[in-house]
Amino acid sequence: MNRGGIRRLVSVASPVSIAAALFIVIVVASAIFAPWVAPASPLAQHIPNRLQSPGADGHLLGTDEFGRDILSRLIYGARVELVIALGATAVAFVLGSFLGLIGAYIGSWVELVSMRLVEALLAFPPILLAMLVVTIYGSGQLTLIVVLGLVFAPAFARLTFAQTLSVKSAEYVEAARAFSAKTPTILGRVILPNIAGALIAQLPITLANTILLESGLSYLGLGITPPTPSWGGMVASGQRFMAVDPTLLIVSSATIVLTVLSFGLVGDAVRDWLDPRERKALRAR
Amino acid sequence: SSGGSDGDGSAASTNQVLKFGFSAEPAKPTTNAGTASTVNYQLYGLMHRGVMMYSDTGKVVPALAEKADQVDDTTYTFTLRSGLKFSDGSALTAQNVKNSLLHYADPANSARSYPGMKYIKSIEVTDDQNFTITLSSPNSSFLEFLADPSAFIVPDSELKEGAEADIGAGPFKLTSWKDGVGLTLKKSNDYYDAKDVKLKEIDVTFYPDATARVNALQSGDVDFIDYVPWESFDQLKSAGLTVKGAVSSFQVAQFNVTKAPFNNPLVREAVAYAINRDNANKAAFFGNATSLYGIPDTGSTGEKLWSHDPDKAKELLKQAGYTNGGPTVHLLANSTYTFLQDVATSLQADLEAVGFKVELTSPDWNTFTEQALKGQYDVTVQGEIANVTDPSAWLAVMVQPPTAANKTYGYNNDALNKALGSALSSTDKTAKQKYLDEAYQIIGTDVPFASIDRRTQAYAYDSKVAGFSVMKGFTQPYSINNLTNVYMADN
Amino acid sequence: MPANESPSQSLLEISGLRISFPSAVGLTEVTHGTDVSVTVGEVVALVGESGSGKTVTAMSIPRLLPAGASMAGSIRFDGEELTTASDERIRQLRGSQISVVFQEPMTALNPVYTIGRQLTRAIRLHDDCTSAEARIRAIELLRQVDLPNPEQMLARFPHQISGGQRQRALIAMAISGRPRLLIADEPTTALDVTVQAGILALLRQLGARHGMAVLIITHDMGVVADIADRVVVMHNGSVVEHGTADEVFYRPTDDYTRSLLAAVPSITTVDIPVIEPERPRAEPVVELTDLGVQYPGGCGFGRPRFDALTEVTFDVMPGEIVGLVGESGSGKSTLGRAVLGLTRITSGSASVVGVDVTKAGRAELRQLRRHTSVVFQDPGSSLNPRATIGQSITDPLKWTGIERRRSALAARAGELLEQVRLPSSWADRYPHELSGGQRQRIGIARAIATRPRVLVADEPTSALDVSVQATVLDLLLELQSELGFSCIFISHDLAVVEKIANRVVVLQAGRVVEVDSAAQVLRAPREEYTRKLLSAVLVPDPHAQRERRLSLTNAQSRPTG
Amino acid sequence: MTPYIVRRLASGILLVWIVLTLIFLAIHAIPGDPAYQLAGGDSGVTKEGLEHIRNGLGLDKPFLVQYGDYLGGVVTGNLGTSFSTGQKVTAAIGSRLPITLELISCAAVLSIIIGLPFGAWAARRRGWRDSVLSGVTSIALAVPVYVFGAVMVLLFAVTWHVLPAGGLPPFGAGPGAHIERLIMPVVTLSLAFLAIIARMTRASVGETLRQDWVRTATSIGYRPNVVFRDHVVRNSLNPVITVIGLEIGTFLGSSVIIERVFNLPGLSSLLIDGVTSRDYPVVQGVVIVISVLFVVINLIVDIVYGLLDPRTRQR
Ligand SMILES: Nc1ncnc2c1ncn2[C@@H]1O[C@H](COP(=O)(O)OP(=O)(O)OP(=O)(O)O)[C@@H](O)[C@H]1O
Ligand SMILES: Nc1ncnc2c1ncn2[C@@H]1O[C@H](COP(=O)(O)OP(=O)(O)OP(=O)(O)O)[C@@H](O)[C@H]1O
Ligand SMILES: [Mg+2]
Ligand SMILES: [Mg+2]
Repeated sequence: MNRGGIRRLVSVASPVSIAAALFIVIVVASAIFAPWVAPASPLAQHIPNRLQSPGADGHLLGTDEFGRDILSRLIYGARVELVIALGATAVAFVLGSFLGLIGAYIGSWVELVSMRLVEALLAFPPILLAMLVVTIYGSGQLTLIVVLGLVFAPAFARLTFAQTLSVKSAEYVEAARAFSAKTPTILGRVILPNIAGALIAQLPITLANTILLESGLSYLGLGITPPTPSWGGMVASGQRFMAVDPTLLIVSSATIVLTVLSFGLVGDAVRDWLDPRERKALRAR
Repeated sequence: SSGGSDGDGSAASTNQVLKFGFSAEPAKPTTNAGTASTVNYQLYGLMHRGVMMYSDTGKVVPALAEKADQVDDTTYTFTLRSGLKFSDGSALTAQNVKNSLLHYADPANSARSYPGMKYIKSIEVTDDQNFTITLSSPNSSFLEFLADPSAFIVPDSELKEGAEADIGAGPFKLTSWKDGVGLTLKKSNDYYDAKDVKLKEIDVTFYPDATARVNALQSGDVDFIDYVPWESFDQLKSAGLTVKGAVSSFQVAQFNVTKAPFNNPLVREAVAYAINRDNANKAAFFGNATSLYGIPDTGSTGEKLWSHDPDKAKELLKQAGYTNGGPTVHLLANSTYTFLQDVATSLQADLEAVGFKVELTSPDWNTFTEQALKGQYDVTVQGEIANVTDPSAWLAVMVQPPTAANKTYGYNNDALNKALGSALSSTDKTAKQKYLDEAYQIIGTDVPFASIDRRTQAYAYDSKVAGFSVMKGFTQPYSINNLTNVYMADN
Repeated sequence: MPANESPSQSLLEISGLRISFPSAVGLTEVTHGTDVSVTVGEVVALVGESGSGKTVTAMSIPRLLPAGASMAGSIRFDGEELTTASDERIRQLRGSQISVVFQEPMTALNPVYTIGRQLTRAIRLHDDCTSAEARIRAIELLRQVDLPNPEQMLARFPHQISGGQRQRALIAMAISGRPRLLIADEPTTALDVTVQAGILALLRQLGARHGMAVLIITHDMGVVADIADRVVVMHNGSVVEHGTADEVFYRPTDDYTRSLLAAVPSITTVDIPVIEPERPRAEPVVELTDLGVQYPGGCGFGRPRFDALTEVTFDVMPGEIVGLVGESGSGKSTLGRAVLGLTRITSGSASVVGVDVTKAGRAELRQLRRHTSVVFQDPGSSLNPRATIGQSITDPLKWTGIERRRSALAARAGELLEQVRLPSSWADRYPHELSGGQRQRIGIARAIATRPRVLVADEPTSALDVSVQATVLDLLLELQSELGFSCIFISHDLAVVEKIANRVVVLQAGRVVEVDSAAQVLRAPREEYTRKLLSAVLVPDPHAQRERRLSLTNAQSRPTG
Repeated sequence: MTPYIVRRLASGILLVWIVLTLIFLAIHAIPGDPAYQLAGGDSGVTKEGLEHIRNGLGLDKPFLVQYGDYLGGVVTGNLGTSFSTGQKVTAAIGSRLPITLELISCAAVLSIIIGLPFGAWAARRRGWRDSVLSGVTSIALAVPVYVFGAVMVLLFAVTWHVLPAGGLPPFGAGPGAHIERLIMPVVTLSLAFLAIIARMTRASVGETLRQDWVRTATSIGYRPNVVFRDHVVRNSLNPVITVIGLEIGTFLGSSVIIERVFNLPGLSSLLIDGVTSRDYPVVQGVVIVISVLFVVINLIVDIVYGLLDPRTRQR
């Protein structure tokens, strides 16, 4: 939408958000190149020296209850986690904001259908929906992406719905209609950019929620099937014996926090950059 | 952590109330559908009594009965204590005993004690105190079945469909039950041994979550908890609390013998040798278990069937025809019981170490059970507990039809069945042992299941609690019977 | 403050004011050391080219410049230096001492509160009174600014009233604190001449009674001639001339001023032979019959519905420009929107380029809109804040499928900007970086981009200084003769209408009171109402205005649409 | 207005029915036979026993008949009886709903009264405050509730003995004890929600701040705080309300875990246990109750929109 957008984005980004972006890049990269980056196999058990504290013989972040190298598991876990979290968030965002947009903009029966659909989804507590689906289809990555996507789509739908309602009557939207813009164009190019703020704010939240729900499922024993590493799963098992050895818990939680934080910061930066006035103000600094 | 009553003679406190954290909410006690959960056992032990019971040392002793004699292989005579009463004050007569036991013997009621009671052919009541039980075939452990806490005696009113069995002849009576929260037991003065029961009241709170349970004990919300999670043993001990337990249930790998590869005994044997039991022990039980290379509580002959010997395992696989790389197998675990899943995870590593390729799935307990029942696995990990001590009785249940989720799928070995059968029915000790050893031999090579380890099941309590002791082996779950000896010491 | 103060005493002294904004190329200065002074009770008109820095100059006084703007120079109010004063001090001055009427009324009101709440709150902020008293005062104020049935207006939300009505609501709010200096930025752009005259009278009156000084920004030389004691002319961010109204009008020294005065269209000076209505015998492109539009009354729930248009009947021939005049709130915008199917038509029928708008579905409407085009009344709110003006101008081309190639679009954008006298380099500025008039020109550029067959222009030149206005009007006429499109031209500036329209429709309270050839209506009006409109037209001649004042002021008491 | 509400309620009922049907299908679809465990699980299930129990539970009837019966029951306010406890489902829910409601509503209130100002504060004076917000909220968002819960218990209950580890005595039996035990669960539960509200507020206030009417309000001379409160925050609430409305679901999710960690017998744990033990009536019952709750909440939320933003009322 903006020429030289990225360059501008960087030009206005604060050091913090750049750092955040870097972190994300690192995580993603290590996820992609896990086999080369990871110091050990994430599955290789060495039970005799389980629960090593960080640094102990070559295990930078220590070992878990099966004596597996935590760092390696984090790196491979990133694969699982990012695919699930990003995938689900994407599904939720696309599906949700679509329903919300058309629901609010077209109104009438479309609103009725889309919004009832959303509410029907909402009426299922996420954890329940997840449990049911996982119990039926097992907790494969794809299953999780779809189900978590479904679980979190309503958030975007309702949000978009509310926002769209208040801008749809704006004169510039009318203008677009008056100049024979197709409804998709109006929704996508006119309304969406103007309500992006709230949606972008919702993104990292959803991202966090997906990771948490995945973790919650692991806690209830329905997460990614072991021994495959997933951050959520690691937190869950770390919590079990936190009193004995908190390393696993701390390390894995910290990873999730940092990731969410980074996505949040980058999200904020993008939002500010999407807003012309902000961008000016930023330049002024 | 070992059993045996601790004899600290500190002075008894004035308020004899024990705050007990149960590891789950028991099902409402009924005489139908005998739920097998430990917490139910604990509740039965406190509320109810049977003809026989396990003493604090784990021996089978008369309970409601004061005398029990075996006349011949299939005939037993009993004399009840005089003036027995149910906790509602009504009298307990031989007739009640007959009705209750026959009720359990009816398969339609699917009582927990059915496997034993089904041997009952008839019961004649001589008078209010005396009665005779005749068995359809000899069963050397019949008295043990009578001692099973679920074989409790109740008023006839409670033998009806859906009736709650909340009136019993036990040391305590149920006074309140808040669903999901807890229940209260008060000392029953109609209990035959009431004078020796010191606790006035037991306040039970349900703590389904292990961590919550442990925390409750540590923070002083409760005095006593059951089913201590293994990762917390040391933590609790170092916090100055008593952790007391005994090895009881044991974990086994069981197979689907109706299809390759495990229809081949050699491959099963390979597994038995591949398992690194010490690892499983560490990983799943934080070392609070003992590695098991055979059949528990069977002395040298039965307990040393296999060893950890990867090379031999590989060798066996070769013999079975897997010359380059072992077969690919589906290892079914369950996610509800973390320790079983952990055992499976460690097992997976062991199998892969000797050349198997393993796909592990781990659905929740119900799904697991269903799949296990249908034999939708190659190998799986289960926890086993016997409700009698006699191997010829409980081994039979484990290795013979009908199929159950905790039995090797489709296994049926006539030679083995015969050996166990004769052992069960033979009253002569040496003969019995001969048949048993024969059975062990068969198991050693035919491997209907591969034992892994035997977990310590522990209780933990604070310094206020005195006089508690734990039963050993398979009787460990009955240890709560011993709360009759417990008293609150004040300090 | 006492009214009998020596009028020579200076109230506001702006000197050497430089205002600059951040831009892609560092800071760009938009005013270059402007000096403006206002004395107590005096009315100073700030006139000049659109984009010359009038608004920013004015806004710098109560420290209301947009974020990022920086300023240098000195602003003395009543002897007190404002540039260095504390925020708290400025806050105290705002509303009670210095208050503002913003250029664009559309967005200036909080959409979630009723007019009533916003007004009464403002009142109670400055003089402590019960809410009941405040309400009475509010009604009084609304009446003063000529709003029809004020009680009802109090209950309306901003989006439920017309542009002119909002503007008056804002004026009411601005004067509610009895300020000593009123900064009025194009306060009458959306007002028809009669109402305008009323507002001006009001301002003058407040000046006389409470010694309120007014710094009025306007492009309407008639207004200047009518109200201003002194005039300051700005051009390209600098003051090029200042003096008393008479000096500036009769003895202008600066070339720009002269060109400005020369460009003023004046209804009296117009002289074209009355071509009698021999109209082209073609199918009418727009055909309205008994058109009626109802708005859901009040807050939607159960309130009486409001008839914005009733039984409107007239048609527009190909190549015809129909001027639509009528007082504020008479339904002009509503009519325009109805024609484009932007407002639900509740009765009657409207057929545009052969499509029956009342029956048309989404698809048909889209088809229709390929041939229609519109300039919205409010330049600000009708531009997508997240799109560069370049995109805003060329998007219609994309949407109608006329042009899709990026390069071509960029080129076209440049062209169009030039055509409306804006630097083509501004294509990737955003709307908020423009002045009111500049935005309005973007609206016009967008409207003509698609070469429509029917153009609805709602007050398209209301914010343009006369010289730019002249350019724009010429541009329209030029294109019109080139493309031969038909146009519904909504304006309250009869002079402009006379200049551009072939026929004129006069609306009053949602009804058509007169339809005829422009010449006919404007020279020999039949309707009393039309006559009044004409008589209220301001002439850019201070002397003439002073004479007409008396006769006009008493004509104001009549309640309007 | 009223017809609007009526319409909404109607569609609400429709919604509940849809949800009910979905859950009925889903719960029956998941593998695992409720009768098996009741028949005694692995230890000695007999065919007869199984048969007996299945027809006791009416599981032997054809699926549609079961559905019909259930629907009939629901209409007459009878949610059936729990398979595992034999307790009336309505009773079970009745005894647990209050706890969950109390937990959630307390948490909601807490997170709103902290989250809103927090977000607004960060949005108003950007800079380092923004970073603080991002940091704090990210932690609150990214750390699972059960970790927070566990850590809290470890500190306050186990180590320092200042608060009890869990449980919740009825309010009647001493408000003190009741509130005391509510503290940790509520705080834990509200953390994530608080973070969400704060972030939403931050985002939407940031947008509103630059609207023209804010300038108008300023020009009238309101104190900055007043301008901020009445013309910025007030206009920013819309998305915040939305998330508040819809996060309730996620709430029920996390309260499951809260209830485990703090051993509170709430609705969520009833639901989850219901699923794990295949206690169909319980699961269905709870879900119905929840969906009804939802209909109400959403109705309220939508009405609040109308009140907050008249432009959304043109429907
Ligand atoms: N959405 C609405 N709801 C209710 N009434 C409305 C709405 N929009 C406009 N009105 C009323 O309809 C009448 C006509 O409005 P319209 O905008 O057409 O007037 P106008 O002729 O354009 O006035 P102006 O010259 O001031 O723009 C006004 O009285 C206004 O109060
Ligand atoms: N926020 C902004 N960022 C950058 N440039 C701006 C901004 N606001 C105004 N300008 C520029 O400053 C100049 C003066 O603007 P101003 O609004 O004072 O013009 P004006 O005299 O009021 O014109 P008009 O009569 O059209 O309102 C214009 O060229 C405009 O492009
Ligand atoms: Mg201006
Ligand atoms: Mg208008």
